[in-house]
Amino acid sequence: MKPAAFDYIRAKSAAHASALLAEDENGRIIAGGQTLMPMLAMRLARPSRLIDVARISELSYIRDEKDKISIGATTRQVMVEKSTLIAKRLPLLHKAIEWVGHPPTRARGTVGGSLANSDPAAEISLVAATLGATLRYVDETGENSISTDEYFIGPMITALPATACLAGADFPVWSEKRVGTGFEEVNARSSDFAFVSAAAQAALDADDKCARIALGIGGLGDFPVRVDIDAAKDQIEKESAVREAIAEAIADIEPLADLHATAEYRQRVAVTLAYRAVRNAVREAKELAYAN
Amino acid sequence: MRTELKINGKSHVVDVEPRKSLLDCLREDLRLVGAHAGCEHGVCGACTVIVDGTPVRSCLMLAVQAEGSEVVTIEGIAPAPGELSILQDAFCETHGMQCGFCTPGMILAAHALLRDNQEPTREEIVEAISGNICRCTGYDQIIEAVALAARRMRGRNAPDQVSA
Amino acid sequence: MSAAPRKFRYISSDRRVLEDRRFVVGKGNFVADIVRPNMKHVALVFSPHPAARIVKVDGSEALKMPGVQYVLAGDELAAAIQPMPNGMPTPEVKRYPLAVGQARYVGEWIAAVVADTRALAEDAAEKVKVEYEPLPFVVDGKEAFKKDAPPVHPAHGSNILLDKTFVWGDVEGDFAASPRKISFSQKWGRSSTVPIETFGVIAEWDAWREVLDVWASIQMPKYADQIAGSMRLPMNAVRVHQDVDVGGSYGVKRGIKQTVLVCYLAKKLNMPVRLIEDRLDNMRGGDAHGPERNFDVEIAFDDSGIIRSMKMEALDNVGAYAGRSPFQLGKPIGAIVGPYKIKSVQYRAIAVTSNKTVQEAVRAFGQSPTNYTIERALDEVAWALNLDRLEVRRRNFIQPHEFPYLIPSGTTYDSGDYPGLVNKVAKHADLDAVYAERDRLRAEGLLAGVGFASCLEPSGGNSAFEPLLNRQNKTTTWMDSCRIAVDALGTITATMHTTSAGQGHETLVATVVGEALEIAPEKIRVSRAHTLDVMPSNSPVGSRMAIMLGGAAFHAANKLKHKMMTIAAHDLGVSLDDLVWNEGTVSGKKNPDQKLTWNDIVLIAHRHYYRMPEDMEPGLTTQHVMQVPNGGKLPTDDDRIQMYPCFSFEFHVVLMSIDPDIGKPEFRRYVIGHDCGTVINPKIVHGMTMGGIAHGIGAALLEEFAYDDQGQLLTQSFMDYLLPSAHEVPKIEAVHQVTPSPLTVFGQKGSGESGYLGAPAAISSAINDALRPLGIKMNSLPLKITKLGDAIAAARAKEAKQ
Amino acid sequence: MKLDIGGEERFDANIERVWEMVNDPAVLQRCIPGCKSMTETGSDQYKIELNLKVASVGGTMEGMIGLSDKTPPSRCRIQVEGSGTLGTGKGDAVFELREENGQVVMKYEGTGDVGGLVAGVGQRILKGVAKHLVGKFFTAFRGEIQKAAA
Repeated sequence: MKPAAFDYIRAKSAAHASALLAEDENGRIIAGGQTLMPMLAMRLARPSRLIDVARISELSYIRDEKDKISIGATTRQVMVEKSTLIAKRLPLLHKAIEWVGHPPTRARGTVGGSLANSDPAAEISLVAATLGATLRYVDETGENSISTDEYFIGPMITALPATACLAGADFPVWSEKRVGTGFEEVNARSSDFAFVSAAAQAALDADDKCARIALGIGGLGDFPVRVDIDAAKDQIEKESAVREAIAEAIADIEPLADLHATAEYRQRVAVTLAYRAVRNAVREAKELAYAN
Repeated sequence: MRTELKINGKSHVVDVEPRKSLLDCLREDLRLVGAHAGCEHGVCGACTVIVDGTPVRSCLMLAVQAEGSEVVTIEGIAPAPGELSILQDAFCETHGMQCGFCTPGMILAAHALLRDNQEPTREEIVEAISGNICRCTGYDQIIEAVALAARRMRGRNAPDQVSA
Repeated sequence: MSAAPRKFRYISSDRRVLEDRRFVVGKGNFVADIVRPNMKHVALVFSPHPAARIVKVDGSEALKMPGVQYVLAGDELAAAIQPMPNGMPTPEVKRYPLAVGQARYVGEWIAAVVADTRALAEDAAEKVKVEYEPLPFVVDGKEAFKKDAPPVHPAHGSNILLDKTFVWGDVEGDFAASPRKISFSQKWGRSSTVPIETFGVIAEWDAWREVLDVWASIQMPKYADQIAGSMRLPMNAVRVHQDVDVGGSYGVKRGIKQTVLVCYLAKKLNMPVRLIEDRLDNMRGGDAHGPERNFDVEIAFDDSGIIRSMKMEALDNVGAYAGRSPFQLGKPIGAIVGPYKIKSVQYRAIAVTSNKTVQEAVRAFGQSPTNYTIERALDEVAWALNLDRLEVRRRNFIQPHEFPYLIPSGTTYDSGDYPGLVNKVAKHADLDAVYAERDRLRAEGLLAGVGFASCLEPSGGNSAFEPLLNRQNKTTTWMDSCRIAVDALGTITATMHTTSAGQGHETLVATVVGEALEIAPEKIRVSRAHTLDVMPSNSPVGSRMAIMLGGAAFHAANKLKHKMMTIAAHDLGVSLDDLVWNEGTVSGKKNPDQKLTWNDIVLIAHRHYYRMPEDMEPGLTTQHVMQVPNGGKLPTDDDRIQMYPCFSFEFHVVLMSIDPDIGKPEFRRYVIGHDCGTVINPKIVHGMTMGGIAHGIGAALLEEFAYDDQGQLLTQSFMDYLLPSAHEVPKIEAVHQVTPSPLTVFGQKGSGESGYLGAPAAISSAINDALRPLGIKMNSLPLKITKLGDAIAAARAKEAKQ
Repeated sequence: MKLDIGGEERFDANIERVWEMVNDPAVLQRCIPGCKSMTETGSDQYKIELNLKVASVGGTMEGMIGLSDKTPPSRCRIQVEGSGTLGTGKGDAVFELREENGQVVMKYEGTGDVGGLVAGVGQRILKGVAKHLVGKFFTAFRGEIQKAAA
């Protein structure tokens, strides 16, 4: 399990990385390498050149920008895990991050790397899709952005242009006062790819009415999806209503199937996990009122 | 590719192919063979080393990527030839191993935990070593070793508690 | 038969394990750590087809690449070596390290490329062109058994390697006389021990000395013999270095095909050649899968739950070649009734080839699947009668006063107190509280169940299953050895004659020798000799080292002690009987002033020959070759045999819960009772027990070499073959009991396997208890989450309809 | 590993034109994802070289593609077989063309069979990737039709 030979170059900036990609269509960006390195070792991936962006320090940051949290592409997952800013302002990502690999892979793995590799079951992608994050990238035309609604297009396949280097992700922060989150995942071992996962964020108004609900499901289809259950918004504490809305919303998704989880399993458990994520998010939002 | 590596506090210059993992570089070019190849795809943790203070998989890192980082391997843990660190000694005390193949990675993972957390709970120990697969022990005596080392390290920092 | 435990000086005391110091600093001597000058590296070309005729192997492109030394295909190799030994009388099932003429499973090695580095060898392996002509294949064991199944080895004529029915006792009579009968089927899935270190081997040929040096990550009886045989070399031209530390084995590190391949290349190229399997090589083509066994069982019992007779059919899908696997159906014969007084047994053992990876010996050598089935039978009887499952076990247990106990298949169990240990476990666990907790979990809306499993660990392994399953094989000798030398300065070196894979053999030998000589074990050096300096050994298989190596060390130490006392008696001019030994000093019983110290005797033996008894050899070296206690006999004509000598006992109680919407099982409580006779080193025994359970948890819930219908192995990496991490193994509470064996020097028995023997059975029992309210039963391992989740969902849907 | 492939595509073109294009090796070469070369070895038999790349995953493959059971302009069978660094692959599909509301409907149905490396380490996403590749083929094919129409 030794990779096929490749050249190696360190990019000085995202623009530099993009220019290097433009030079060679078989170039490939490496950041933390926690997804790419196994693929290199198995020779599933065989780039001609690796363009290392891990050291681009201006891409490593977590910034509070009022209505959004900006996270640089080369920010290590462990920094997100330990960030008090994330814990406070982006609790859904805070909850999800401990499900990403295990401590040693989070030490090297980056937020951008996870988004760029776009595994169907990746937790960071799921949170990005759920909250409708905007991904910023640099390509030949300069700085651009793309919403997660358009970004994910297949298993490990994204709409990112061939010469693009991901620069960061902006996760919207909700302005409502009472916002709760829920994150649920099933896997065989806690560090494995999720069979299915669900992330929910709910905002309640002063009367405990659901003002806003965001729900995302990962591992079910080829990529994580945001699921619209607004139909159940007024009955957010009614299990049957929420389950029904979820089931309807995911009816068109063709579930993945593999030896670890059948399509039926994924479809069925997606509803349960999504419901639980919503329930937990609502519960958490409710508790906030009392705490205030 | 000429690469300068800082391993266990010492600088080394190696000439490696870009495709060479840090693991293979440590083992083949520097003859530091305490990090072991178990799966070479990032699951088993036998290749764990500490890079810039954090345990990482040396099979999931290229040697050329390690330039400029501080790398600590199991060979850098014992205080002197024939002497063991408190943690290493605790592994011996509880027999936190059998075949010894996962042991260096396990000790480095625990080493990093104890540096940040002197009073880890069982759950925290489990989480810290959960990326290191041991096929022999069922983990019980490993967890016991880490807990014992934590107790002893706390004791060392507060000598009045162990004067008895 | 429970003699009071003896008092020991070092045995059973909580001492450190001598090997550990080198491992905690990363100074083990693993095979991949060894570098030989000018060493070359092997990469492998593997078959992507489950069955295909190999039309052509073209290595010309690969050979042109810089750094590439050689490309070897099966035909050349087969012409130069002997086929690898085949334990069964099936001469047409020939096996070579590389496929010859036909590929028989996905992952089978077709060609080997030798290059200056492993990376270059892999580059070149991609350039080896193999032309295949796909052939019909079969992957399922029951399908392979059918008459019209595509034969894996056409020359053999069928896929059947073994199909033998044993009848011990009046099975039909007992069935006829029993008021109740039940039958069930279940399957043990294909998993293995999967050590974290893959198999590796280095070979180097010295053409001038005519010595083939081999360093390998090996745990195998008769390894050097097999190398010599395949390589057509005299055995004294093969030097296997046994001081290589083995990074886990639990049975599978047999590596003979890997070794013969590398030996051939080293000799052919006259260069040191090494093959370290990478994880993909290991999983698909390392030939180290474990049993995959279908069981069909009938049980005859009475209204009180007493089991009178059992019919068991076990069909093992052994993969593409014979390997050691058919014999894994043989060892269970030595404990075919478990710890229960079942009077008669019919056992049909079937081994079939299929287009899957070859099996190797796996921890407990086939006993674990069988125990899973025996314990299921006990649960079924209890459920059929609506009796408590523990009570049914108690009613069927062999009682302490009944030892030595002869079971129908001809093995006598040495000693045991099964009810005693079960009572201790029940008390420790507080069974009422365990059931109350189960009911509380159920009230919470979870599925919850309590599981029980007994298991016997036959230990002290010998090869009795070989002559039983293959009458042409008359091997009954299965010795192990130890040599002890006291040097001229009085320090002690004991030599063992096999490798070690984490079982603490050096500690074992030092402890036993220390005990016998009354000298601290830490002062004794233990060395692992290479095979040109070796005494006979059959390696650490079959939970045998405490019994066999421990026994050999004890006897060698006693011979040493006897020699030293004889020297002292002669020198002091007194009778041997008048002397006592005290920590190496020999003194008069009546007159303590009359004495010789250890160093005095060493001086006499090494330098002062004139003070030695006449005709005594100078120096202080003794040795002992030990035969398996009560082993050494051929099977009787009616297929009865003493399989292994000693029987450890373990009892598991597990409480598990399952979230019915998710299907993921979780441990709530895990208690075991363990009795392996006298414990030599408690730390080692504890570790083996816990590790065995963890391994059993893997087999029960997570691990499977899964194939699809097309014969593709879907779990070639650790991303899909799931080993338990620290998260998946619960805290396990252990209760100990010591029932010494009358057959061994300290009363010790084996301890490497019982955790693995009991855990899968107990987990299955707990899960089936949890699922009972839904009216479903799970009949196969591993019990993966999706399998449980989908079954629960189907049962609930059915319930909702009614 | 078995993969089922199937679906329906609609094109704004006449059926003869679509038929012609499906049978044109030059068009196929441009549409088959990663196809580097396609050399005729016999009647409706071609040797193909692929340089497959899906996101990070990539590898080279060599194989054969053959068209058979032709019923112009409505039915054709395509068989593909190859092997390379990623493993082995085999595909067997039948497509049927019909006209409907002024469009050409192409219905295709077949099975694929993947072996070796990718089956052993990538089974989880294989189906999705296959689907994606089929999608890429039709995107390119649609482009060809538009180009021809223009």
